[in-house]
Amino acid sequence: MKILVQEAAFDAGAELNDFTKAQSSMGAVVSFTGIVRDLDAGLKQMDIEHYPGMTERALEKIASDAMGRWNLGDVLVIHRFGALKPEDVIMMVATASKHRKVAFEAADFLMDFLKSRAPFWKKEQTGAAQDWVSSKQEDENALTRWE
Amino acid sequence: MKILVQEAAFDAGAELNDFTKAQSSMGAVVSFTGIVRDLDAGLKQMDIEHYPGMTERALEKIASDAMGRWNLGDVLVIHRFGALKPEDVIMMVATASKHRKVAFEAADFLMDFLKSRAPFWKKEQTGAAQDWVSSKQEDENALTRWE
Amino acid sequence: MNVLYFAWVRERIGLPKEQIETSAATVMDLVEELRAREERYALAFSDLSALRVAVDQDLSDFDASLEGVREIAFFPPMTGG
Amino acid sequence: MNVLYFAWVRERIGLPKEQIETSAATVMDLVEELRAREERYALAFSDLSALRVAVDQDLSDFDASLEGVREIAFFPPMTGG
Repeated sequence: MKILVQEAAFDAGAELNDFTKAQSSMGAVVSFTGIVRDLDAGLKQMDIEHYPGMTERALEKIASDAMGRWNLGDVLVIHRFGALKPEDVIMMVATASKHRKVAFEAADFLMDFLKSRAPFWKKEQTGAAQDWVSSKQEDENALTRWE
Repeated sequence: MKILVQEAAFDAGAELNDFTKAQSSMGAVVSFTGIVRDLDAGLKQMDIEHYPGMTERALEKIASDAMGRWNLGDVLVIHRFGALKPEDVIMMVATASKHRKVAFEAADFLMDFLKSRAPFWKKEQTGAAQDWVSSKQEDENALTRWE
Repeated sequence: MNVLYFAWVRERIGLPKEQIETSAATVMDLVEELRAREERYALAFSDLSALRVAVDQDLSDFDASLEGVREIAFFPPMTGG
Repeated sequence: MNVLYFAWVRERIGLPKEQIETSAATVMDLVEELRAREERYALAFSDLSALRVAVDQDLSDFDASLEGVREIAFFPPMTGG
């Protein structure tokens, strides 16, 4: 399990390669990469606030829950905070398993919990306006799939 | 849509980065990487045979079907043929979408069809023995999810 | 007790963190105390359905006990990923 | 007509490709013709449930017509990915 919470940019491709190379008996690797999406109004900056300490705890719990629930070779979670620009990579997760279904399901699970159970908050700056990104009811509802 | 059928090794991380960089309005990228799994008996080599011409047609159809079914920014499919060693990367797919659920679902769809509708055949060499990998009924069944 | 605020809760209250001496028994008791203090607290805590609370860095409920608790944090629903 | 064989079908028949002059109307007719030819064909085509067929590079059925067809391929179920 590798979990990183950092301000610095990271190379998602290099992380995927490292993660993949560390596998020998796992045939399937799934990754999810989240990117700062540009907005119609023109996004100047996305600020990501987090709760140092709790963030690491929450991510470790989510990753451990995934490892306990499925037979996974490994789990990777990287999430940035601070000031990001459009097209910057915000975060990534990766899962490795013997079976593709399991790798997909576990990555999907990680993302669902990361979305609404890890203490990150996004604020979008478009010109003069600044708005905190609202949580979506569908993201909260998504968690019920895993009960 | 980028579809490559090739004997040469490829850099999955670099491909993921290129694919991700090309997105600006899509916030979610999902990738699947298939790796040659080592076997208990010790895998010496995996030979992947394919049907040149039909392979490209089949992959293009699968990728187009995914693009038609979901709102995707792009789709990437790379599949190798020839002689591979344990831990070699066999293939990858990637999908980009505004929404993570769509990116996951489309990648899952691509993998299900690639598994049983693209003309590739795997043969495993373990010491003296050589065996064609059998198709699994569960892989055929998986396709019914998308009907 | 350390009380932390994040995102728009932090902005409304105007500070990220403060030390509070309290004898509140539950999170809700502490919220009532804060609400009574000043307008900016009343505003920040006006709609609890829009708020989440973490007790010693674990997501918790407003009826949770504060016994032995060292750190409590208030924030809007999370938007990671 | 070009007839192609892949994987263990190719190995049993002993060649990857051959040109066949046939008046077979359907894939099944062609299979019967090949079965009657030699033991190795009879063996390769003994269990059709273990075989797949592509007609002009599209996955097809054993009752498909061969009219105007230039290429036909026989192989086991695919194992890509």
